[in-house]
Amino acid sequence: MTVLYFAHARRISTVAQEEITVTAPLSSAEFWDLIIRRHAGMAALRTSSRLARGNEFLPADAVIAPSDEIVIIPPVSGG
Amino acid sequence: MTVLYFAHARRISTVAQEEITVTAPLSSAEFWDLIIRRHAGMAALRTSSRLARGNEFLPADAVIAPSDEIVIIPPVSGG
Amino acid sequence: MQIEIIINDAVIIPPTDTIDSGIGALAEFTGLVRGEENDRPISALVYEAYQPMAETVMRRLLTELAAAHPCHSVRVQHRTGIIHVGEAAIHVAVHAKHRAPAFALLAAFMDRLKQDVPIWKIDTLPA
Amino acid sequence: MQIEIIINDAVIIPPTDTIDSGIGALAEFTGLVRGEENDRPISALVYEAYQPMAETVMRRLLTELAAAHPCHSVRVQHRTGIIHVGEAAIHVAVHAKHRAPAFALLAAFMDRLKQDVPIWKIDTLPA
Repeated sequence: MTVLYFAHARRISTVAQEEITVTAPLSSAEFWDLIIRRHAGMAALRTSSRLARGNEFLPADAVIAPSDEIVIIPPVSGG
Repeated sequence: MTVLYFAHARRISTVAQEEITVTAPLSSAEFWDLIIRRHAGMAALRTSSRLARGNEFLPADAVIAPSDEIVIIPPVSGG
Repeated sequence: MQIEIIINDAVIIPPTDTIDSGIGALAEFTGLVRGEENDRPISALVYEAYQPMAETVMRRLLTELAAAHPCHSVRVQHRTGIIHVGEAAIHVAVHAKHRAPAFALLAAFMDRLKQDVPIWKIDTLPA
Repeated sequence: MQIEIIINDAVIIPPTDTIDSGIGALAEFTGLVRGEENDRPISALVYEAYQPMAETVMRRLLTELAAAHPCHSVRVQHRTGIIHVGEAAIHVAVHAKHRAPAFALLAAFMDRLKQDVPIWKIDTLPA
């Protein structure tokens, strides 16, 4: 699984992108648990951020495959 | 009294401006009666047009003095 | 609120404004002459304004609207005379701190302009 | 509806569009960097975009909004990187037959942009 970090998420993770080996599909909740184990500061973004895959936001009940590229989208502030 | 005609009103009256001698104050209704006596075609604009004086629309109960400059404002269509 | 109103026969060329550091939003509207009027093809519209009253009424409308929608400045340019298809008859630029009052003032002004400001389409030139 | 989306570090210079004879209305919004952020003076904002997704989401939003507010074309230019006070972060131009759908689409797009499009102010540079 590839994880992309933008904006505040990247500031916390200190990486723009990382590979994480997972052996089974994950729920969103399991994904966040995993990310927070690696980067404790990401807990602060868990409720406010959304996840995306293939340029689309993930629905809450999405299943994340071990081969997916998942993007963490902190609250946006463009325009 | 000076009367100014714009747009469709000028097309009907065929003058941009004319002096009309009146000897006493007029109500709006009396003003229109007078204008329609001079330019029968102005009857078509009576209900749709407004009158103005000093760059302001005249209220319905305004009294028009013999020395006033009155502007006939057909329905506008700017922008 | 600063108000600038220009009504004349000149081609409308909106100037490049110097942007005050408090301005976060610029909302603009350009009204363009379309190639048909009442479903018939045309090459131009002819506009006429009763200039002093048009300016007075616009200024009062804008001042009234600014009470509800505080903005920093508004510039209205309305062209008169022959305006060909594709050319601008009006350009309105509203500068404000935030976008909501800029949009609200701009939209409300255009509605009121078309009810109350003595400017007329007096003729069409055929295509 | 034609949609053009440009997201990059370049200074925003809206092009002069050729006006189709069916277009009667051009509504535009420019978002400018103000001299303060959270009540503190700044000299610039720094924007970051997740470019492919930002473009995908904008395109879908605009297509959705066009169903309710039919317009002829929309062009969105969003700048990223360091943007100094008084410079444009975004410019949106909407061409339509009439002004009402142009205003409605423009205002709704700006609201949705600020909720759903992955673009961020990631930093401020002090004054």
